[in-house]
Formats: sequence, structure tokens, C-alpha cells
Amino acid sequence: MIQISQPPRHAAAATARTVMGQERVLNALRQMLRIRRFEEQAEKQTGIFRPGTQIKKIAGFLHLYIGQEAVQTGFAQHLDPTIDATVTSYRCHALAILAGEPTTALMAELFGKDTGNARGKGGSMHFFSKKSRMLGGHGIVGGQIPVGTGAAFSAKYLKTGGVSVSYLGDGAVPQGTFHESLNLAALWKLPAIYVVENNRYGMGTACSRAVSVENIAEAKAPGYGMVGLTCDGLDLYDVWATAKEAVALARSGQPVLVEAKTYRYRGHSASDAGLYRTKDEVDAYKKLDPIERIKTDLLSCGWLTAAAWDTLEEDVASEVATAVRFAEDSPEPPLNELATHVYAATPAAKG
Amino acid sequence: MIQISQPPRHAAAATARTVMGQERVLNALRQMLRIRRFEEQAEKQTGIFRPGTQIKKIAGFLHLYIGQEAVQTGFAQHLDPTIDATVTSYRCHALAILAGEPTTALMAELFGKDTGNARGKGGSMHFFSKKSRMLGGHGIVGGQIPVGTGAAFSAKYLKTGGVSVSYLGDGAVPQGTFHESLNLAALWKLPAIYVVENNRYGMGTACSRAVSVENIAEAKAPGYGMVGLTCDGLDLYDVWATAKEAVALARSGQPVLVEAKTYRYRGHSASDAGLYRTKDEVDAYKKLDPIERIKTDLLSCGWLTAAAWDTLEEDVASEVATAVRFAEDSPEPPLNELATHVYAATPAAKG
Amino acid sequence: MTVATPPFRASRPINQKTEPFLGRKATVLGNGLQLLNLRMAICQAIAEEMERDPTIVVMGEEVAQYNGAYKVTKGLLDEFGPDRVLDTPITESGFTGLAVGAAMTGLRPVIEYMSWNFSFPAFDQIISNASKMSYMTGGLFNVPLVMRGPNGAGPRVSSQHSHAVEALFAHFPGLIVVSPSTPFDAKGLMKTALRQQNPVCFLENEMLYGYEQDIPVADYAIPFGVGDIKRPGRDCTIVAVNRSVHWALEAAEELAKSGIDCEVVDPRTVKPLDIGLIAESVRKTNRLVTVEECYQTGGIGAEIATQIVQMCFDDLDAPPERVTTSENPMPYAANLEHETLPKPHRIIAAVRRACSR
Amino acid sequence: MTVATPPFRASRPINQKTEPFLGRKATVLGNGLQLLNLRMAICQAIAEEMERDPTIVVMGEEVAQYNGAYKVTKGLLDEFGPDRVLDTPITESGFTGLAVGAAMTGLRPVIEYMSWNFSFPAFDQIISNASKMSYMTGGLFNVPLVMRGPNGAGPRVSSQHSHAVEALFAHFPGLIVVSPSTPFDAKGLMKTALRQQNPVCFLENEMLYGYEQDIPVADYAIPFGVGDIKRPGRDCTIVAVNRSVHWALEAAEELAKSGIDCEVVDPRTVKPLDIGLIAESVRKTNRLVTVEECYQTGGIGAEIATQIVQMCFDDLDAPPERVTTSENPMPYAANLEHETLPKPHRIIAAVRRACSR
Ligand SMILES: Cc1ncc(C[n+]2csc(CCOP(=O)(O)OP(=O)(O)O)c2C)c(N)n1
Ligand SMILES: Cc1ncc(C[n+]2csc(CCOP(=O)(O)OP(=O)(O)O)c2C)c(N)n1
Ligand SMILES: [Mg+2]
Ligand SMILES: [Mg+2]
Repeated sequence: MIQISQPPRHAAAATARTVMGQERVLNALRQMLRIRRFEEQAEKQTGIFRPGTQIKKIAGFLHLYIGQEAVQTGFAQHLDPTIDATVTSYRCHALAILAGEPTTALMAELFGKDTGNARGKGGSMHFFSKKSRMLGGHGIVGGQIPVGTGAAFSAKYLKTGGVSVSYLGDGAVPQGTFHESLNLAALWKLPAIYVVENNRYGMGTACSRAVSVENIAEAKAPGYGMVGLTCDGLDLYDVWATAKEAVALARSGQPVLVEAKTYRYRGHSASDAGLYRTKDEVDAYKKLDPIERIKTDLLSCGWLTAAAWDTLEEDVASEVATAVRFAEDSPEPPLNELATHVYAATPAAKG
Repeated sequence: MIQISQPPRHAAAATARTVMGQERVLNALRQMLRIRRFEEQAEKQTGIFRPGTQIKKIAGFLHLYIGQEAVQTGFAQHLDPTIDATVTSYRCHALAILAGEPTTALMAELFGKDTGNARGKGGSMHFFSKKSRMLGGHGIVGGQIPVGTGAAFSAKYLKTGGVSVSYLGDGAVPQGTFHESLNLAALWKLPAIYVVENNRYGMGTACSRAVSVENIAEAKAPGYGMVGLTCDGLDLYDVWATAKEAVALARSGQPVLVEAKTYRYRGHSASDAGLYRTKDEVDAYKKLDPIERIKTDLLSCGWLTAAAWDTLEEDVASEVATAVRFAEDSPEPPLNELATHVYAATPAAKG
Repeated sequence: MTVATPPFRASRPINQKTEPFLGRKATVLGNGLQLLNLRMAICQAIAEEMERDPTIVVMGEEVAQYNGAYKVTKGLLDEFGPDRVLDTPITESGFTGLAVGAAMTGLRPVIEYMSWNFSFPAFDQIISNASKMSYMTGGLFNVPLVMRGPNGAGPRVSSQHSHAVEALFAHFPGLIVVSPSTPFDAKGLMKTALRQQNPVCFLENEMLYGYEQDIPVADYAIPFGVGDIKRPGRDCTIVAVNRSVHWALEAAEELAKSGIDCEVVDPRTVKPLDIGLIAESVRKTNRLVTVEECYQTGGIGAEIATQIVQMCFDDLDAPPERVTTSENPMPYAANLEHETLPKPHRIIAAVRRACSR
Repeated sequence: MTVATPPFRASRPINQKTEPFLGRKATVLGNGLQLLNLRMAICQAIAEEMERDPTIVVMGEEVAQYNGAYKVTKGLLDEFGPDRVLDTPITESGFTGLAVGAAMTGLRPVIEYMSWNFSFPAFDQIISNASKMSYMTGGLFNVPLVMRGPNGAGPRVSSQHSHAVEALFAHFPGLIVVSPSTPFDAKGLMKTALRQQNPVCFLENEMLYGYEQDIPVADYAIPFGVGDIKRPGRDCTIVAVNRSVHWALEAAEELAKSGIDCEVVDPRTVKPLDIGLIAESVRKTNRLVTVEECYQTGGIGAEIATQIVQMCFDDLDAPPERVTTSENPMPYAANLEHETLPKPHRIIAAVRRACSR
């Protein structure tokens, strides 16, 4: 049996449930479940795991966040979407759901429909939220990190009190943009948080074959004069506690580098067979499923009943079914959409 | 009076003179003087400091190494040009001289002549040595660092026992290429040495305004699992001792990051007035002039006499004068040189 | 307010006086005009817009305390302070992406590449992020960003420092490419750049920074996509941008001596391109020569020539001729550099070829 | 050894048998031919040259243990071991520069960009270092380096993942740009790439990797700068590269039904470009349509059209037409993607326009 070890818990994780309170914990659980079920449905709609069926509504890449839900959900609890900003890689479905974008429009985007989140122009890798300042959804590994840094710059310049959270994979750590961003944030004291979601692999490459140190935040943050924090990304409470500290530091003008050790249960994208890791390994991590753990915890402490869970599952299932129907029923973009948005129209000059 | 402080000496620096022995120390001094006088002459040939005269034989940028000579000279003592490789930025005159390229061809390059080091095509920023594996002379800040890493890769692959030394300025530390290279070298255990020549400024920007930590090697090397060393770049003995350690580590397959704290006495390039630093500061560093210090040390220990010094100065002056005459007398490249070397000719196929 | 192009080389009235201008002196003339060089014209446009629009920030290497490597941003730090005028570390990719993110969240950054050669490390941020953001978000976000700096060959700065990037960036939809040749054009186009919502590559030229012209004191803006005839003529249309305009004008003067009367058209913006104005000129002259500092293969001359052949197929008396940077990296040697650039002697030869048919 | 182009779609002889080939099966036919898809043809070329030349190393993301994101390098790790076949971290700039340095010091690296979109972070290394090294060293050093990977639109992968970079890299002297459309061409051109001294951008296409052809078992190489007529015809010349060749052929079949007989010319290498072959064809057909996946502005169509107008001014009966990726970032929606690409329906329309004059 394979040995896996997660980092030690943040001190505040022990009391996280109590501090959060029933409503917020249940809400976090609901969000995680919405993300999970949305993606499971999306996976089905690619048809890849149902050979022989005709379902192939979603094309292109589909990178699933399944297994990692606790990370962005844990951070979201501390963010104020009216002033804070977020950005991530192509693995962006969760962040858009957490930003409050309707799953109808998100599913429609996956279907390439006119009613989609980005009018069918972005697809799976390019989800956005204007109102919650979720800046994407980016396909170039590491490309989003300076963009997130820019949102922190705006917050500081405009004195909004906001912070920005830039999520990136372990595979993006070697990219130059990571280093350039950290140096800029540290130098200019930007309210920026960088969260490395270390799911152990960048495609088929184990993190140890791509990054020359084991503990990313711990080893690298001092190289920028930044605070580095590590957490168990499979444990909502630990993420919550770590995020709380990180956000507080960033709001006070201290950028932070966080490593959340997590795992993805699916392949890199929907078409990846995942031969680079053993079933044993995947199974071991599945025992730490972040949703199952919270569910069990809440059932055992009495904040959740079996019946309430069933209702939750039903609610979410129905939401996702609605999303699929909406996406199916929506029209494709009209052909004249080809040329719109290449350039943004300029509002009539003020001066 | 301004306070400056150089890092503490490497333990082995104290005995460096003895270990090197008279011949090698004198040779190092000669090299440093050749670099200094060559560049002083080049500076004159730009005409910038002699307004009103007609001397303007050298055009474009001219970045002088004056003040930093001890760094590359100290390292050169430990390198074997038949297997080791070096590469640096646009501030590349010293490295080519240390590689053994004749000052005639180097001066001719500055004059844009057909007899130049790169046939007049490169200019001041692009000196090379094929036979000593000096890979440039590069104009894009940070651009040379991966190239140097590649030379280390070759040495390891071809099992030559060689190492590569990539020099870069403090201003290049924030560039992504620096980070990418260090990660690659550490991951693949390349015989690579990275020497940050921290001359305190990248153009007009003080290092503290560009790099978010004070001691670069110390703070950053652990972020790559690399060894970090710091030395007084104005002290030949300290560089020599540090370089010895670095080269030994690299030869054993351990990449090293070195910071040499040094200073440039001239402006960033020949046209920079240097208003961003005080005369006081420059004067304070001039008191630590690496050439003067060695000279004084050798005079006091008796390895150098006043007469020998004068002879050395005369030798070097005559060498430089010869170089200028050679450059002046050389023809411009013929116009058909425009199209040659755009593509390398391929030798007749082997197979 | 739109303003007619002033005469290309204005005559200098007598009642001129000097006024302080961002730490230097501007010569204000009595007729509503001021004498500005191109460097100051750009700076003035930025300063005036910064005054008007508090979301404009300026960043780049050496733009603040050093006043800009080529002094284009001189005085801005003193005038607007360190929150709005920032020296960046040497991280083109980092600060370009940072500017994209800032532009998506309410700011209007102006970033300087010390030269456009140094935009190459930032290429991915410019193409994958800046140029596509509006489209791939279905219009949710846009990127009001001005990227500026000197472009084209500097004085003897060799192969890695001499690129002209008009064609490179015009290739990508989503970017606007501005390449002005005069202070008047530069100021008016910078105003437009700072009042619209798209990423703009604003290409200047070190060798033109000192170029002086009398330009209006009053506010004006020049719309993108509107070219300008820099010299009217009957016999041959020369389309040129940026520094090449001046070489084209020199060549035209020389050619006039032998009776060939060239019309010099300056599109001013390469994307959008005022192909209508060029076509109009070619319909008159029946001949086309393009001049640019980009390389020939896939340069802007290729694009202009192809479009003109399509629009004016029956009007052309000779195939279009191109004068470009020759197909080699820029050599350092003076004589080789001279032959590499699209200088007047090469333009003259091309016009003669076009007119010999 | 030079070998004549085999028939574009060879007929399959009966006596075929299967032989092991780098962990997969190759079908060897009895007539000195083997049936290979494009992915295997490239892999075979690399493997054969690695056998011959110990200085060849292969590196890139997922090229070793994962056998390549698109399986082009499948089997190489097993065959040649981890010293010669290396998985890199995601650091395109870093490993490109590393490869340049390695190429300057005795090795011959083959690097894979998982797709050419990811070459953008490495743009500076490709342009400032790889393309200029030979020139700026006055020939002291050169860079025998093959940069390869899929190019052009993948299946519905949207704006940041769909670039075709032929024009982008052909713009810069010092680079060779290869863009093959068939297994035969790909193998022969890869052989040449691995036997010469310059940096080569070797542009493949994900959608063609599975394309099969009967190609010689014996060693052969196809020189750079020699185009190939993929379909002879009398009425209109269509120049196309890479995947566009197949769309052009489809369009040509369709057009043949209405009596328009197109000649499809595949230059195979964009730089150097076999403009002679294209001109020869145009002199016969008097009409030119170019097809490419690059954007129109400054695309390779612009270059070809301009050169052809110069060479064949009096031969052209109509202005050249271009079919390119339309001037927008690639949208995700199926119908929009279809309209964006230079697909047969758009080629047919362009040929009809060209022939209607
Ligand atoms: C610059 C660049 N190089 C390569 C790729 C192809 N690619 C897409 S995802 C990926 C792996 C990224 O791994 P990681 O950062 O750990 O994120 P994860 O997928 O695990 O969330 C690669 C190599 C890309 N999109 N961009
Ligand atoms: C990518 C890039 N950006 C900007 C420049 C312009 N530039 C040339 S040297 C320099 C400062 C570099 O400072 P440092 O690395 O400390 O080296 P030093 O000149 O002090 O030796 C700058 C900004 C450049 N050449 N390349
Ligand atoms: Mg990962
Ligand atoms: Mg420095």
C-alpha cells in the first residue's frame, strides 16, 4: 500500500468549523458539491467516458478540478467579490462557480453557445466573471500570474482595500512569470496572494521532476522576502485557516505565497489516461476526498443530517440538469459574432 | 561620508595569495590591467569624453567593466578553456580578453572592421571566443542565462568534465530566464555556475529597487536546492577563493549561485551621466579599486617592484596602442558580407 | 476636436517665447502653435491625459527617477508622483502581464519598453493575454493599455537591438499598431490611444525623438486608421511609416530633380490601415513603392502591396516595389548597417524600377 | 539519396506485413515502401538520425515518460534512454535557451513545444539568440537546432491554443521554417533539418498526425526550398501549406466538378520559399489563390502574392486571392471556428472570385 502524507494542519484549522459556524460550513460544502457535480456532468457531455454513445456536446480540452475543490472554496470564504480579484489557469470551472456565475451560462459556454459565459468564444479554459472580478481562465501555463499581480496593483492604487488571489499549478512554478510576479509583488508590497495548487503532477510529470525543491512556499518565499504558508489542500478547514491568515497579511500590504498540497482525481484533461500514476496512489488520495471528509465531519457533529444531505444532492443535481438543458436549448452564436469583440468599442469621448 | 560595506571574506581568501603563487597572481594582475586599459582606450575612441575632438571611431553602446575586473579574472583562474564555457551580458569585453582573444581583433570589432572578433557584425555587446568557448556577449538582459545553462548541459552529456559559468547583472535577477535556468540546473544537476555581478545598479536603478531581497545568493539559492555563495567582488583573493569552491562543486555536479558584490566606476554605458549616485559613493568604492589593492598588496609583499609595475604598464599600453592601430588600419567589411552568415553553411552530408 | 495637419515643416514665426514644460522648456509661438520635438510631444500627450484621467499610470524600466532612458517620460515623476510613475525591475513579461491585469481592473497603464526589442520576452503576454482578452471573454473585459517605446534601428546598436516590429504585431488581431513619423501625429495619436479601450502598440523611433515641429497648443486627437499625405505627387506613390517617412521624403526630393514627382503617404497607424487613402493615391500615380524598417518577408509592404493589387489591379502600371530592412540581422559595421536599412538610395532605386516600366 | 515524391495517396499492395517500430507497429509493404502516419514518420526520422548521430538529444514537456502529448516521440525514451530523451519542466524560454547553448557547444537538440502556441514565452530566445547567433558571431558559432511541435488550430481549443506561426517566424532571417503536409514530406524534411547547421522551426499539425501514406523504407532527404505539386491543374494555382494543403485538395476536387481545374502547390518550406515553382505554375494558370492558417495581415499569402505580382505581373489575369484564418482570435463555438479557418468552402469562393475575371 502506497504511503501518502499531507502537511501538518494550520493551528487554526482545529477550530475552523466552530469559527466558521454552521451556515458558512454548509454553504462551503454546497459550493464544493456544486463544483463536483457540474464537472462530472461536463465530463459526461464530452462523451469520452461513454464510447458508443452519441454524447459529444463539449469539445476541445476539459480540465477537471475534481479533488481540488477545498482549495478555492476555502479561499473564497475570505474574499469580498466587490473588491477582491481572482485568476487561475485553464482549470477554471470552480473559480467561476465560486464567483457566482450561473451554472447555466457556464455549461452553455462548454457547449459553445451564444448564452455562454463568454458568448461561446472562450470555452472550457476561459471562464470569467466581470461582477466578481474573476479574471479567467487562462490557457498558457504561468500566463495568468502577472495578470493577478496587476489586479493587486489596481487594488493598491485605487485604495479599494482589495486583494488578488492568483492560483497556479505546481507545473507553473518553474515558469519565469511566477518569479517575475513574486518579485514585483514583494518589491511593491502588493496585496497579492499566490496559491500553488500542488496536485502532484503537471500533466504526466510528477512535481519532483519539474521543481527542484520539495516544499515550494517554504523554500521559495524567503527568496522574495515574502511570507510562505503550506496547507493540506484536501482539508477544507486547513485551507480555510491558512487562507484567513494569507488574506489578512495581503490586506495589510504583505504579499504571500501559499502551497496547497492537493490532488486531482481525474486525468490532466478529459482525454488523459493517467498512466503515470498508480491506481493505488489515486485510491489513497481518494480516501482523503475533501467533500467526503466535510460531509462525514458534519454528519458526526450533527450539523448535517442524512436527509439534509440527500436534499442537497437533489438540489445540486437539479441545478446541473437545468444547466445542461439550458445549454442544449441555447442557440449557437450568430455568424456575425465572428468579428465582434476583436476590438472593444470605445465609449463616446468624454473630453 | 557615505558608508559602504562589503561582505565578509571567504575563509580561503586569507591564504589565496600564497596558494596561487607569485606567477599566477601576477598574471591575474596583468589580465586585470589589460582589461582596464583596453576599455579606457575604447572609451576614448567613442569621443564622448573628449567633446570637440574628432575621435568617434566607436559607435553604438559601450558598456565598460571598469571596477569589476576582479570578478571574471578571479573565476578565470579556475577554468580550463578547453572544456569549460563562459557567457555574459553586453558588458563582455573582459570575458573575451580573459578567453584569450587578441585585443587587436577585439578593438577592430569595436571599430566595426572586417578583422574584428565577429567580423564587424557584432560590435561591443557581442564578443565571442570559439576556441575558449566564450559564448558571448548578449544584449538582452537575462537572455544569456539559459545559453550558459545549455553549455553545462553539453558538458554533462558529453562527459567532458567541463563546467559553465554564466555571468549576469543584479538587474537580470528579476528576469524569468534566471529562475528558469536555476531550476533546470538544480533539477538536472548540471555543472553550472551562475555569478550575479551585483554592481549595485541596473542602469539607474539601485538593486534594492529591483530585487526584493538584499543578499541574492543567500536568499535565493535555497529556493532551488542550490548552494549559494557570496563574495567581495572588489577583492581578487576573495573572488578567487569563492570561485575555487564554486567550480569544485560544479565539477562534482552541483550547480552553484554566486553573488559577487562589486561596483562599476563608469556609467552604465559610455553615454550615461550617472546622476543616480553620488560622487561620494563612487569615491568610496574607488578606494577599493581591485587593481590598486592587488598592486599594493604585491608591492608590500615584495612580489612586485615599482619597476616591474612600470614595465607592466608599458607593456599593456603598447599592446593597446597596437590594437588601436590595427583597428584603424583594418578595412571595413566588404558589402557582400551583408548576406553571409545569415545562415550557416552546412558541410557536405556525411551519410 | 479635430485639427488639420499643420504644414509638415512649419515656418517659425518671430514672436516665439519659452515656457516651462515638465522640467524642460517648450517654445510657445504666438499663433496657437508650440515648437515641440517628438519626445516632448508624446510626453505632453501623456501628461495632459494623466491630468484628465486619474486611472492612467506609467511604468517601465527607468521611466521615473531616470526620466526615461530616452527622456520621453521626463518630468512625469515630479509632476504626478511615485504612485503613478513607476520604475519596474527588468521583467518585461511580468510588468506587461501586470499591466494587462491592471487594465482589466480599472486602470489605464502606459508601459514603456526601453526599446521594442525588449518586448520579445513579453511576447506571450502581449499576444496571448492583451490581444485576446476582449474576444475570449466575449467582451466582458477589455484591456485599455498603451505599450510604447522606441522601435527600429538605433544608432549602430547591432543585431539584438534593431528590430522594427510593425509587421510582427500587426499580424495579430486585437492589437492596434501606431507608428507615427512626426510630433504632430505622435501627440494626436497618443491622445486617441489614451481615450480608447484596446491594447495599443505605440512605436516610436529613437532617431526621431529630437525631430521638431510646430504643433497646436489646443487639444486635438488623430483617429486611428486615417493616413496622411506627407508630400503630394503625381508619378509614384511611396507608402512609408515612422522613420522611413523621412527617408522617403529625402528620396522624393532627390527624385524630383530628375522629374519624378512622388507622393509620400504615411498611414500613421499600421493597424487599422488606411488602405483607402493609399488606393486613392495609387489610382492617381499608377505606381507603388513601400518603405519600412521591418524585414521583407511578411512585412507591411507585403500586406499593402497585396491589398493594393486587389483594389487597383487595372490601375497599376508596374508591380509594387518594396524597400525594407534587408534580410539579415542588423550588422554593427557602419557600411553594412547603411546598406541594411531602407535608406534614400535604396528608395530611389526602387522608385526608378517602378517608373521604368 | 534523393527520392521522387510517391503518389500522394498510394495504393496499398497486398503483401503487407507488420513490423515492430519503436513500441508500435509499422506496416511494411513489399515494394520498398512502408505505411506510416505523419506522427510516426517524424519519429522515424528522428530515431534514424539519433542512431547515426550521437549528439542528437530530444527534450520538451512530456516527450519522454509520457511519450509525447501527441505521441510523436513515442518509444524514443525506451530506445535511447534518459540521457538523450528528456522531460523538461514547463519553461519554454529556459529550455529553448538551454538548447541554443547546447547547440553552440557540440550538441544537436531537438526540442518540442507541446504546441507552437507555447513558443511565445520563448520568443526572445528564438529570435534574439537562435536566429542571430550565426550572424552576430560572424560565423564563429552556429545553432543546429530543431524546434518542433504541432502548429495551427487543434480541435476546438480556442483563442490561446490555435496559432499558426509560419508567417511569424518566417519574418526573421536566420530561421528556417518547415511546414510539411504529408508523412513523406515530413520525414524527408526532418532528415534535412537534422543534417544542417541552422535553427529550424518545424511546424506540424495535430490534425494531420494520423494521416497515413506509403513512404520509402530507404533513407531519403528532401532539401529545403523545393516545393511540390500536390495536384496538377490548368486553371488556377492554389498555394497552400500544412493542413491547408488538404483543404485545398478538397476544394480542388469540388471545383473540378464545375470544370475548374486547380493546381495545388505545396512549398513545404516557407523559408526558404520555392517561389520559382509557384511562378512557373502561375505562368501556366494565370491565377493565384493562397491558403494558410496564419492571419491575413502579413501572412505568407501576402508575401507570396507580392513576389508573384513582381515576377508574373503580365501573366496574372486576376489579382491574387488570399484565404487565411479570419482576423479574429479563434473562437470556441463550433460554427464560429468553422468560419474562422481557411476551409474548403472559403477556398472555393476565393478560386471562383479569381476565375470570374
Ligand atoms: C506555456 C505552456 N506550456 C505548455 C502548456 C501545455 N500544458 C497545459 S497544462 C500543462 C501542465 C500544467 O501543470 P500544472 O501547472 O501542475 O497544473 P495542473 O494541470 O496540474 O492543474 C501543460 C504542460 C501550456 N498550456 N502552456
Ligand atoms: C530584456 C531587456 N530589457 C531592457 C534592456 C535595457 N538594459 C540594458 S542593460 C540594463 C540594465 C541591466 O543591469 P544589470 O543586469 O545590473 O547589469 P549591469 O549593466 O549593471 O552590468 C537595461 C535595463 C535590455 N537590454 N534587455
Ligand atoms: Mg499540477
Ligand atoms: Mg548591475
